[in-house]
Amino acid sequence: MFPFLTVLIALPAVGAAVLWALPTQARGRVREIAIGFTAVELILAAVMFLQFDRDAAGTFQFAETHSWIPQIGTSWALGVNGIGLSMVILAVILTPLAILAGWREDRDVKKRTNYLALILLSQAFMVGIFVARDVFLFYVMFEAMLIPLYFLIGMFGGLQRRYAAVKFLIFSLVGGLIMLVGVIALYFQGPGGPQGFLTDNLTGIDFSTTTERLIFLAFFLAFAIKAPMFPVHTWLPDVAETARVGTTALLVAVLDKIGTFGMLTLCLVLFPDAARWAAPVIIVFAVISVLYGALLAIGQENMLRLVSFTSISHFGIMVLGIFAFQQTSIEGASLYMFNHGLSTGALFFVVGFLIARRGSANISDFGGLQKVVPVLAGTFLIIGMSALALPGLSPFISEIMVLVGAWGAVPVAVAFATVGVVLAAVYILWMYQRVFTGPTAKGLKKTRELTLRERLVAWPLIGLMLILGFFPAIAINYLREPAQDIVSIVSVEEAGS
Amino acid sequence: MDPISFVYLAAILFAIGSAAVLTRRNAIVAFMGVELMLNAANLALVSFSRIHGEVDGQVMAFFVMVVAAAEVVVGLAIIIAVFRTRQSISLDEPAELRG
Amino acid sequence: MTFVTPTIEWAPLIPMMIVLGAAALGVLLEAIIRTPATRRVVQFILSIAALLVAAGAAVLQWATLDGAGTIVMNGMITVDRQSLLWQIIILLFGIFGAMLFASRTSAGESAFTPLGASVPGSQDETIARRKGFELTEVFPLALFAVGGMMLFTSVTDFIFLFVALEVFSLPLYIMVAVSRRRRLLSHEASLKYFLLGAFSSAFYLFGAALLYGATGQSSYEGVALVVQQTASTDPLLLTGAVMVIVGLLFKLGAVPFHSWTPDAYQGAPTPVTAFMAAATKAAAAAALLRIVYTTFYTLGWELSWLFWAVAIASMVLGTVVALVQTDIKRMLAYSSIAHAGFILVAFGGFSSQALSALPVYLVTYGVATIGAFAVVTQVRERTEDGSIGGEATRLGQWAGLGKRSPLLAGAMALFLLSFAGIPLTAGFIGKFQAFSAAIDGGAWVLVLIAVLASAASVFFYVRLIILMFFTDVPEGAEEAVEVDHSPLARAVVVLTMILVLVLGIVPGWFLDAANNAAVLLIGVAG
Amino acid sequence: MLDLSWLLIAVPLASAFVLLLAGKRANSWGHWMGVAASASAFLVGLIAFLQMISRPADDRAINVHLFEWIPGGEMHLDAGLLVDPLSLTFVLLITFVGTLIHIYSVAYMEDDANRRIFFAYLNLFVAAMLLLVLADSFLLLFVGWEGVGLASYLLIGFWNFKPEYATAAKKAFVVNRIGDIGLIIAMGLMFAAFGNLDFDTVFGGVSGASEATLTAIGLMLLLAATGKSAQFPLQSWLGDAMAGPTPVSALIHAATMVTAGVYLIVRSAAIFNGAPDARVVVAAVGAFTLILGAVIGMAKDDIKKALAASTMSQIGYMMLAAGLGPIGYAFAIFHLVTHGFFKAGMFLGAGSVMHGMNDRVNMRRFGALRAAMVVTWVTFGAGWLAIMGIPPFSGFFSKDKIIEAAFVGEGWQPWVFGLAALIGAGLTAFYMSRLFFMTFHGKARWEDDQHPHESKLMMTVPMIILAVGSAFLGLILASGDRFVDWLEPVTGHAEHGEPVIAPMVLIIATLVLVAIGIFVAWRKYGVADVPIEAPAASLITIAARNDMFQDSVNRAVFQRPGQHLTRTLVYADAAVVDGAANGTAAGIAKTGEVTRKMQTGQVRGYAATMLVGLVILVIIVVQGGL
Repeated sequence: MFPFLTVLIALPAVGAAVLWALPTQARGRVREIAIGFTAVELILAAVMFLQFDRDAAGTFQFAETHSWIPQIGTSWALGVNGIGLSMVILAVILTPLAILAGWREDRDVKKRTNYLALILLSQAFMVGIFVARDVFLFYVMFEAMLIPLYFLIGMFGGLQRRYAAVKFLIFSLVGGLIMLVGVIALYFQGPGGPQGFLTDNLTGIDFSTTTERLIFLAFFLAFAIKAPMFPVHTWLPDVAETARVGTTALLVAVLDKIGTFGMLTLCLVLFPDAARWAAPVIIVFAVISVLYGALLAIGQENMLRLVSFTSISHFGIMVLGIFAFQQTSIEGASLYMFNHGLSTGALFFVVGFLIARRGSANISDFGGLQKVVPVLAGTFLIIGMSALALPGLSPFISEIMVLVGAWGAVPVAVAFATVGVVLAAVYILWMYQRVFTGPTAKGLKKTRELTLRERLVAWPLIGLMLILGFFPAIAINYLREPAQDIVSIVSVEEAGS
Repeated sequence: MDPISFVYLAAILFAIGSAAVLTRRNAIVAFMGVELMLNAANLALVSFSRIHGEVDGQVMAFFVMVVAAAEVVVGLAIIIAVFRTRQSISLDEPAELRG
Repeated sequence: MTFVTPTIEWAPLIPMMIVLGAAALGVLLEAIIRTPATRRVVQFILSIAALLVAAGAAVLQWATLDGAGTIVMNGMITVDRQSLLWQIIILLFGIFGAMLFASRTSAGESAFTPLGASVPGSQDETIARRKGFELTEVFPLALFAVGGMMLFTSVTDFIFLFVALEVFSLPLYIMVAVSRRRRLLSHEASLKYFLLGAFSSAFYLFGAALLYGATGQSSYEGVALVVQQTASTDPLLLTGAVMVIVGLLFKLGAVPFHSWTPDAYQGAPTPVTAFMAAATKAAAAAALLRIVYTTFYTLGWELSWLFWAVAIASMVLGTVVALVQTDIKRMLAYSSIAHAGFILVAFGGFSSQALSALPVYLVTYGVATIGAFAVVTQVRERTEDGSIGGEATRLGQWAGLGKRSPLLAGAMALFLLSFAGIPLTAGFIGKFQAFSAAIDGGAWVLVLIAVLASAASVFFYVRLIILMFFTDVPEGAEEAVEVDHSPLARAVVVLTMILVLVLGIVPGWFLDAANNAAVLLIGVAG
Repeated sequence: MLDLSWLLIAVPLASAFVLLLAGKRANSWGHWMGVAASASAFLVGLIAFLQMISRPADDRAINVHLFEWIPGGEMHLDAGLLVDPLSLTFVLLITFVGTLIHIYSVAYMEDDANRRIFFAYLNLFVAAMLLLVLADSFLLLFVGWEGVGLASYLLIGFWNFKPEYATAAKKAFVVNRIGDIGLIIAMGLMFAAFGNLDFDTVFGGVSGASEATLTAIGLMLLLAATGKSAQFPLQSWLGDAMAGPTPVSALIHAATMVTAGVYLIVRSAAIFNGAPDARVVVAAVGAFTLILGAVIGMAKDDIKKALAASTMSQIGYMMLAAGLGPIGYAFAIFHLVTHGFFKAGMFLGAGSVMHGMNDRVNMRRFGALRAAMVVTWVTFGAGWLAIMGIPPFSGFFSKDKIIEAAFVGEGWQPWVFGLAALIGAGLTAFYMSRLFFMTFHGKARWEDDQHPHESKLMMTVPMIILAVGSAFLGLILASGDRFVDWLEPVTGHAEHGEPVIAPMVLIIATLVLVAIGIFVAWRKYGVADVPIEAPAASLITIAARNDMFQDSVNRAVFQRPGQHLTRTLVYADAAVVDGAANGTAAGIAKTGEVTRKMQTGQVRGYAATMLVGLVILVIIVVQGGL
């Protein structure tokens, strides 16, 4: 069978190499080449999506297992179930859009080449993480991905980019390295041997209680930082504020999903007892994240920071859904992972369009744009509405599935989390009001309307959100069975306890 | 005399040697402190050899002496090189490498 | 009392004999060949040839090793896969080292003073420089050091280990002193290194004497047997053991025996630093490994205190002080102290996995270290008359290096990432193995501290990357720094880069070798 | 046609999409397309209605399956419509009144450059509102619920270049969202208790649920309803919502959307039947709000705000009725329908007045408009009589039934609820008469530049139709209990309870109170001079003018503390949370600086370190631990 997954990982990496290998004078068309690679990637992923057997969405399909470093028990083991598939699709959709959104960012060809190559490289790792079926491989991708991202943040962006890049790296590494301890310890708990890191071989291990909890915490911390959850979230607003919008969009929309993805597919599956043990505390933090993120979003003056805080709030909802251990809430959370990607990606892009026009991300520098650029305003409003989970747009179904689904397990937490729904309306509409309504601000009378390129970035995402908003079944059919499997693992009480 | 006394003596010599290294500013004297420590070890080896009733320890002492001699050569060379440049063999003076 | 002449099995010693023989020959050649230029070429070829042949011989021995290995001279030396692997590793570092020693800047300057005996700044020095003198003695000295280190990894007798220790230390003391530039610092470094080295040798020797006194034995095996039989722990024995280990920890550069490291690393000629940093640590780790796992294994509980304390202290101190360094060589020195801590983490659990983990760790660390210092040799200040000057080791001078030389900056970034233990670089595999060994032994708390230190250490590695890539060359300083193109140093950079990547991505073959080497011919563990 | 009832939603929705995407080229025909979409929806609804009444009474609930919606493992929900008498009643009300208002708007919005967008939003609203009432599950209902909220937001803020209008729009949305918490939690409760969210499952499972659960669900639904229907304590947005163009106020903030809360409660009758405690709260909220709205209405000088207060008060009646349980459900809906006509008619009248008065709304500057705007005066008058419950106008039939039902029961409840309803009727008569007289009678108090004139035909015709409805609809529907019987399959059979006071006495009492109200208003505003500036007044009037200080209360209780909290958190996030991370980093660096000083460069110091280290290690090891 065609090794879809290996090719999906390799193709962007090759693309990056091609870009860097181009001689300087041949770099006039790097953007086209980069888009070309992502387009082929998108097509490949689409073909794979069509070939994916929906009725067996719970199993890992397109599986490949090659020996990699058998000495330490790791294999090049890939495969996707419905959840992984949705994440891969998200990654391949957003990457070309991110490139398109930043089309005019660089005048310097060398800089442009670096940027695009790094984006492609991160795409390779992103895909890799979501399809890894080997804990070691997952970890390697998880950490290696930091490097292109570090450079993306540190080399391109605003004044504080170096600080932000280091902060991002250190936060991620603290989590990642602690997870490494867990990864190693996990191996020794498992059957070992040349395939000792295969997730299959690590599922259902009979741990001692303490061991399981410690390893769980090691994994969870890394994912919580990545997600990011309160109180380890502070890197995100700083990064969002300073990094390029394309970078941030990919970071928040796709890469941060690794956090929730890892919780879902590793924490719950590998350490079900510990997950149950920790769930009450985690849910408290999830709810704090929901409210804290939303309140801070309201208090932000900078649109990029604002959007990043909204994500913290939304990630809280996902985590709540995951750790409620309900079929519906987990379906909702995994659906939310996808939808939030579309929504937040689009939100960052459109904020980027605004910044490109004003040269500032400060809300107070805007005002009354709706009269001048109604199409941009409308686009922004729709995307904003998706962030507050308005019905008809895809995030709604996922949010409601989490909240309604989790009620049976954790009613009090859900009750608090729903307050986030109100706050979401406040921060989105407050931003919209200050940017788009009222009298038109000075210097904005001649603001350019949304260009064709920008429409090509934003509207496909809106289209997807509408389609999935009205017909979420398209996605849910892929997530139901994986969720069922996870629930069946995590809800089995340990014998005798 | 009980041979163990020589071991105590060796320990005392070792202590004196290290005290010399710590307290003396003169590079040569400090270096002599090191040599004293090595010889304390030699004394210990020989004493233990005696205690155990075999000659192995004494043979070892010979090895150590040879090595110590080689060390003296290198050490003095370095100290002389420093002296020729600085006209001083104070250990405290060259302290530009720090922090 | 009869004296039995020992029968010596020469065959297993061949690699060492080749290196030490070539060293002796090199000394002879110093006397015979008069022209400095020719001498340099001949010495270089001789060294490389000797090292390569020795490496070949070692590999051949590895391949044809009969059983577990050979005990030479009644247990004075043990040649088994473990020692052969270490020998090969040290030879590899030696080859890289020799290449760096021979490398010259585009202005034709080597890293060493033309005349070691000349007083810095004196007339003699100027004349020597003008006449094109070359300090080619460094090649035989390096060969002696390599030979001594090889011996160090194979010796299984406490007294003989002292001899090997001095054989490789004494040449290093001298090599540290012969820098071409900043000779005062070089002298100072050498003096400190020597005095402290001798001081620690004395610790070691006295410890060995105490061990002999406590057990009546001087071979590892002999001491081990007594240690195993002694039910109660004898203070004399323990004191001896600690002193012996401290002697080795000094060479490893672990806290609190680390003080020489930053000074010696900074003052020494950079090629020497490169060689010393990689090879000394490897040799020390090898010897420590063998001693701990043959002799003191049963003292695991008592000694674990020592290893934990020293490991934590090294990681923490190395990391926090490296954070505030402004000189690259010094920063790397403190980083090496932290790495000494990571090395000791592998001992933390007294797991037999350390036997395979440490060679991996030391190779990955050593290769990146040599590579990093090789990069340092090529980033130069420009003198006022426009020619290439000394190395630009102040961090600020590296700003914008990514624009000046993407290759060097990229290589440096790779080495730094490897130090930091980022996956897909060799350093990650090394750390993974070392931490695995510790966790296997149950020392996960130690590993937790280690990973936190690792994370903190990223601060300073990354700071250099920021300077190289994210910072523009300061206004007006465009001309102050020059990237040198010396083919040999470049070759070292490229080779080490390739090795870092290969060991990071497909390390299987080397892990196999390390696993094969994880058996000690004599020993309690493994 | 019943199977095609999805067209009801699809047609206006499609029209809205087309209008939004078509851009300026739709300027010439966009409004007509909007009207056509609404009208065709009405047509579909009418045909469906005709088909429905041809069916036997016990077979009047048709489920229309649309598509697989949420195929989750546990939450398995399909999108479907429930066409039954209740939803059809709403369909007809929404599409009929909606279409009239669409037509009215063609003329009303003639001068607005963005008229097509206005129609897009109106269509969007119609689609969402129809979805709300036709949904066959709480979740789909919620979709419509939010959809009308969005449309309301967009329409209130239609002229959002005025900052206060933009604020009003946001306020409406946010306050509604607070109510949404209730609906979300209610759904959570239902899902946990019944396993799904469709009406069949939920209502079918009611008998197995504990009363506590049902009460909780009921209260949460009430919370949702208070938000959408501007009931206490979430009433504050409605007055501000008058910022929207007047047709919007007529359609959304009088006739349809604001009554969605009542719909929700009546629709959930099965739940409230099992939760009497929750019902009492519903009734109490309704009773309180009806008085509150009336009091506010008495003090308002802004014609639209006065009408808005009146809407609040009237919905209070409906809520009260719904809270009475089976005896009240049908009357709640009845009043809702008649109110939809007369209030929409009055709003359109107000719009007509504003049109003639250059968009001024201050009634103190009106007066004697009767002559200039005869049609408006007459149609408005019909509405005025209807709302006061003057027989035989429609309000009489609907409201009187509620007052009567409110007096049914035992203990304190009939007295409290009944008296509230009764007094409310008197107050209503006063404030509506005040409004009517201030606007159309008395002396002209116009500003100099005013030239009041009657509006165009396109505006007056809808007003006339609504006026006719206001006049006769009640009579038609009430005769033979036609309407109550029609709703019976949904609301259940309304047991006729005996009020604690004889019905006849109640009718007379009501009419007397109404007459007093009219009389007082006539004396004060019809005969006497109305001061142009609002005179100093009693505390209660000042409070009423300021909406009972609801905004101040909200500001003091929620907004200010919220802002403080936000500001504190922003600060704390930087100083404490992030500060912890940065502080750790700084601490490590500081440690480095300090530790670095230990590397003195003095070789003797190094040697001392080594020796001390050795000694310590020896002690540790020999001691066997620290």
